[in-house]
Amino acid sequence: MELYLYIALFAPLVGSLYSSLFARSPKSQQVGIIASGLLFTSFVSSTILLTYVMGGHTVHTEMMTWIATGDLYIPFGFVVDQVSVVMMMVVTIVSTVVHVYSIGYMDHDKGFNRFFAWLSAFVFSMMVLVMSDNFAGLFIGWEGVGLCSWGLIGFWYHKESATWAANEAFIMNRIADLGMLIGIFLVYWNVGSLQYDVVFSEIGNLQPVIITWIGIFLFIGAMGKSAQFPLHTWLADAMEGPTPVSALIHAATMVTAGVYLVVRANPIYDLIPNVGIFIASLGAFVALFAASMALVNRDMKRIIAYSTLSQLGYMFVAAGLGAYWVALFHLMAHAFFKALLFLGAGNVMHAMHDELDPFKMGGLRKVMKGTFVMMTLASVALAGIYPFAGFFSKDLILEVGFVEHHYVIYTVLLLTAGLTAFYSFRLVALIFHGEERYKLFGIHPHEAYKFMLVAMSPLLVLAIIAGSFKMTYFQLVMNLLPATQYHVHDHTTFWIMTIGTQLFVIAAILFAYKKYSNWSSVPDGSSAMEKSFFYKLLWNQYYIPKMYEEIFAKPYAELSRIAWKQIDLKIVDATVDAIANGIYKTGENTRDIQNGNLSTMLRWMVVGLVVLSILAVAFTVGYNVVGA
Amino acid sequence: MFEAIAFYLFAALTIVMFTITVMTSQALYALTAMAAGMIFISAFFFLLGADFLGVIQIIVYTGAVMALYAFGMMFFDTTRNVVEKGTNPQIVFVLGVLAAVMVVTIFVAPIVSNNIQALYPIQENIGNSQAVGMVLFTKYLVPFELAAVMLLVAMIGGIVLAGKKMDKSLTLMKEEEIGGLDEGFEPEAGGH
Amino acid sequence: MAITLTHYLVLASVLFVIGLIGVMRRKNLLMLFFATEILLNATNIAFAAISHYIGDLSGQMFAFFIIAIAASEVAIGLGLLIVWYKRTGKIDLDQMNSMRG
Amino acid sequence: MIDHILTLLIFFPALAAMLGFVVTKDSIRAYGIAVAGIEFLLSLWLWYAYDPMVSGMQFMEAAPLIPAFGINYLLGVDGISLFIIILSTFFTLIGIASLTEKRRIKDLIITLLFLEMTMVGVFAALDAIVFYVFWEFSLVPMLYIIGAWGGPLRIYASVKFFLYTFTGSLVMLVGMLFMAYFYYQATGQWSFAILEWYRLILPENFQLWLFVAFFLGFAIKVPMFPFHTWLPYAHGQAPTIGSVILAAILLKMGTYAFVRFSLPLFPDASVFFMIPIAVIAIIMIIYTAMVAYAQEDIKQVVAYSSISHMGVIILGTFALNVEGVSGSVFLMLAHGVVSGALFLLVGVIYDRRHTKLMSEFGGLASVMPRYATIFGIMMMASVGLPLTINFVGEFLSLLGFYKQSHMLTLTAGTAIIVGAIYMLSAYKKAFFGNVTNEENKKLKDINKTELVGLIPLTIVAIWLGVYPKPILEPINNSVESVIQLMHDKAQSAEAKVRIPDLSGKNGTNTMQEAY
Repeated sequence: MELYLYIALFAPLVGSLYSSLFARSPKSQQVGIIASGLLFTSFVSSTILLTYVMGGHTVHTEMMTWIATGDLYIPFGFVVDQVSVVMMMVVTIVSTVVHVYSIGYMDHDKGFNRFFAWLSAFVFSMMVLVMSDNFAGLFIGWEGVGLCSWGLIGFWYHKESATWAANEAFIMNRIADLGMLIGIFLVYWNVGSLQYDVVFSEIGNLQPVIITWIGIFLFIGAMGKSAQFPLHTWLADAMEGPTPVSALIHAATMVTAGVYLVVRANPIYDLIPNVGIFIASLGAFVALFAASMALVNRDMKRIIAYSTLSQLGYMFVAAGLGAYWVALFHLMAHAFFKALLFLGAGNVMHAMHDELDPFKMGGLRKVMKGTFVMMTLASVALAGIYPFAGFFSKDLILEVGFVEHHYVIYTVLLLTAGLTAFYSFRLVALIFHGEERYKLFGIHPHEAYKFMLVAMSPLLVLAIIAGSFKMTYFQLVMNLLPATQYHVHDHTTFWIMTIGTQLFVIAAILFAYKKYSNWSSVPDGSSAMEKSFFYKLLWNQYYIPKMYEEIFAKPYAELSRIAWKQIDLKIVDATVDAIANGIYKTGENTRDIQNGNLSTMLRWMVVGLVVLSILAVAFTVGYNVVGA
Repeated sequence: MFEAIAFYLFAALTIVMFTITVMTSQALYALTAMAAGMIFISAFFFLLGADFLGVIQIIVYTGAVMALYAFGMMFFDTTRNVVEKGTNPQIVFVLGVLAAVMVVTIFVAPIVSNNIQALYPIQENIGNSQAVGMVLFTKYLVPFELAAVMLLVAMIGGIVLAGKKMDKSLTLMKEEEIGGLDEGFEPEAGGH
Repeated sequence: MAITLTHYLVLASVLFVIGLIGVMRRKNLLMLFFATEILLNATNIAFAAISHYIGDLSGQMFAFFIIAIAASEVAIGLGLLIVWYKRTGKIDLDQMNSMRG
Repeated sequence: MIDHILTLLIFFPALAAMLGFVVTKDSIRAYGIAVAGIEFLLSLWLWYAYDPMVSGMQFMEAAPLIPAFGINYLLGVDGISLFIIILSTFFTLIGIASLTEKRRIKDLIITLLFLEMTMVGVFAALDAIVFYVFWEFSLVPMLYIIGAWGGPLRIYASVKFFLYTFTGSLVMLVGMLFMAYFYYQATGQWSFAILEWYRLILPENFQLWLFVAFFLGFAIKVPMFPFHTWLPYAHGQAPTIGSVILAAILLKMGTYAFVRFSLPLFPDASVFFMIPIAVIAIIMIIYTAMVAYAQEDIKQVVAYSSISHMGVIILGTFALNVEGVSGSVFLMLAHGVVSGALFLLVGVIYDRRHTKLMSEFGGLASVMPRYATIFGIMMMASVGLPLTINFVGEFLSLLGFYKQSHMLTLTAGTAIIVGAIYMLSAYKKAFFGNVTNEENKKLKDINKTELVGLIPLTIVAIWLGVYPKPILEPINNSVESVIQLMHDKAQSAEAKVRIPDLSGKNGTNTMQEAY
């Protein structure tokens, strides 16, 4: 089995290295095909591992030593257990689909080969992240995906906004990574090891306050990767990258790494329910917060990005409340339909020549049938309509909130579910229904390549049926995660809740359709709604990016300039130069003593004599006083 | 009592003589006063039991050194008043007194604390000259020889420096000729 | 009223001060030499006195060497003085400024 | 021959440099490469013959110089110095091989070979006087390199460099002399042998004073804030090769000396000064990172980033535990590789455009993709991405210091943030965006000569990031013995607690065995 483990892990790396060999050459189709093929190999190996793990086994292997010094021992160790195998499946499935899709999507791009090098490298990092058997290995993957995300967001490096967004993402993630790093340090100095099995078996022996700190710092790391408030701004900006990147990294896999971390570290978080509550509350807040921003946005990809953010909030609610398997399940289901949504959006973008404003589209249903169906179904899944995947995972989170008696969280999540349905279908309605507003801009949309649609179809299927795996999945992960069933015991309440939620969501969908399916004009900022305070607030993302710019970025730049021009050059360096100049000046001035006039010299000699005598007296007297 | 009288007498005389040496504007007065002062100083040496040193003081200083100065002065115009340009006498005085006080303190302080021990104690049964000779030719032999060599060097140096062109009489020569005596050097001033 | 070491030392320092005043006052090189002789003699008295009161001959030894040095100094100094006088016709200190830095 | 390999390593380049005077100008380059290559192979042989399991000094050589004062020609290497020696020979080779300088190349190569002698000498010396002599000698070739091949302000920069570092090392010399005097008082014999000094247990107040004396010499060399201002000038004016050697090797002398002298000689003082020095290190890290962010000249960015990274090294050194000190020693190597490579890279663009201002560039990624790739890898290494060489060192240094202070490490950890900020923004300014400057449109991508230097560095940067064990293991063994020595010598209760006791561990050599 270890062979499959290594194949699953290193096939993407091989693909990446192979592609990077051609990074300089003009586009060649085979690069994409080989990279995709290798990804598929990885997927197949993961599937084999899945069946193996379902048999009740786990694979744990240690490739070689990485860092060993003092008491610290960090190997390149990999583990395939019930949790990581689920992640591996998600990652390999989505990335295989995205790879194949990208062959079509990046067809006309100069950096075709380079794109695959980055993309496969990302998959490799993600695999390291999920398969590692220790925190340091996790951190490798953690930073690795950050790097690839940087490279892919800034893939079109000639675009100022893209490179800016890439840097923003990297730096924001770095802030969180610091928290993660501190968490790792805490674990090491208190447990003496970074191996999951050792840490989790000994974590109970620590003082509660230390466990709390560990939990907090690790979660700070998770907040950055999963773009939780207040480190969320990078995710929306990250949409500057090519759309397959958004689908793979910023929807399905990388951003869920934070959730994975919390799920993986469940023995730690089990011991600190207070932190769990905080996580859940933050998650609920982010769910609503992000959904509200998605309501008014006019950038197709950003809307989906906010939706991702919102769903990540859901996952954190589940994880924070101790329902780790629910979080992981929603992670999986979300990966499928969100990736599908993004890839659909990619098709639309292609068709619309990179136009992103859904108000400038409309009526695309006729030209892009396949995409239309897929995006609609993905949105339905996202909204959580029975029997799509979202229903099983998302409603379960609502139930978790209810069962755990966190009614505020429950209410917030319920409200958010409505908002989600609304903005998802606002998008669908604006893009595919109504008048063909794009004609005003002289665009002639066309459907994407057939094989791209075919490539997307596995995601479609999974988005529809993923819910039916629920019990199998539960059986699988209960080996590793707390196997709590979240059932509303009272049947009446259960049915009221379920049906009520469904009705609420459907009402939201219908409202969205009603409002937007016959939209005819492109808003120009003149309508009353667009002038209202709330609209502006949401439109400007609560002014948070602006605030960050004003509070952090600009002062930092200004402070840096001051540090250089004022402090470094004018104080530190000037002091040094002043000392040097002082010595030099002393020389210049005392030159006059050497004016060659002997009687002046004699006089100085007398002065010297007197000074020396005074010194001698002082020392002698001092010596006698002290000595006596 | 005798010692005290002698000390105060000679002290007063020495101070007066040296003050004249320093203050007078006549070179001859200065020379004479100093020679007298030297002799008075030798009296202190006798008082202190350093007979040999006293004799040396008279012979070497008053005999040799003063004679040398006297010869030296023949070269210069000694009849003329020595004109000193104004320096601030107050500063001079204050500095000098200060220095003196310091020196006194330096010398007295260790004695007060009784830190000094005799390395070569004066033996009571032998005379000063003998004792001096014993120490000088045993412990201080090398410095003594060095001093001898130094004196020799000084002597030769003095002769060479002063004795150059002794065959020419500077007093009888004209100023231009004096100026031309040193080849390679430009005389800076045209005499007096 | 016995004469103590302090008496001698005070005398020596008074003489030394006189010498110092001379050193600072004099511009005529020859007179300056006289002043230095006074300095040396003042020290000699101090040495001899200490030697006597402590009962150690080393002080006298130093006095001897000082006398020897004084003699040498006069010999060389006068020699130089004469050479200088031959060259410039003056022995004024203020005009010896060829060592100006 | 293996018995005298260190002597050979030190004096072979110097002799070869002497011979270099008779080599013709056309063949001097090949000659230089050959000499540096042989030297590098010799140092590899040293590594091969080095027994990683022994933590003490190996290949010791001794010859009396001034026996009356206990000054001897003592050489030896342990895990701490071995790799810095190899780094020195490696960088000299790379520097000469990828030399693009045209002016007076013969003089330059001879100077470089002399410099190599002094560098190896510093790291191999086990006698304080020999160490000091090489330490000071190393200034001269560098002074010459900056002063003769530098930019317009070169005289100012080189004099500043020389006087500044020289002043510091004079204070250090006083410390050394006092140390030897103290040894004399304690044992009745003079000795400047470092290993014999190790055996001394100094009273705490002496330790404090001596520590400060040594500290000044080392801190200026490192350079620690606020003694760092000579470095930007030196880097700004030095030719590429000068900057490379300066950043890669010469700065390491300071941090190496901390590990070699300050820690084992003054364990109590090290503990006493740990927090103040950590604060200085943190100021170095954050403050210089900010200054780096404000720079307009890409070389200055790299120069200030050097200072920032040196702060992490200092922090690791004063973690006073095996993790931190091993990490800092490893980071010395890592930073050598990475900053050396970055300076080489800056040199590449300077050769083409004769400017280092970032505003002159922009969009280079599309004109010089290969260059941009290597620069990107090195930048990421500098930022401390896992699986690159820097990460191992930074991680261990911070990890080690975390044991001593949580808050300070948290603050110092911002290094990974601020480091990313200035590096990424510099990279963005120079490489991303559209090509706006006409002159940049026809720039040639990196050529073979330049690749000769950069490819090995890139390989090393990644190889040691993935598999640091061959280097980390000998370092670890030697550091363990240093830490144990410190623990055994420590007197104050705080020091006993702060410096871990390793004697219970298997395979750890105690003080007597090690030295």
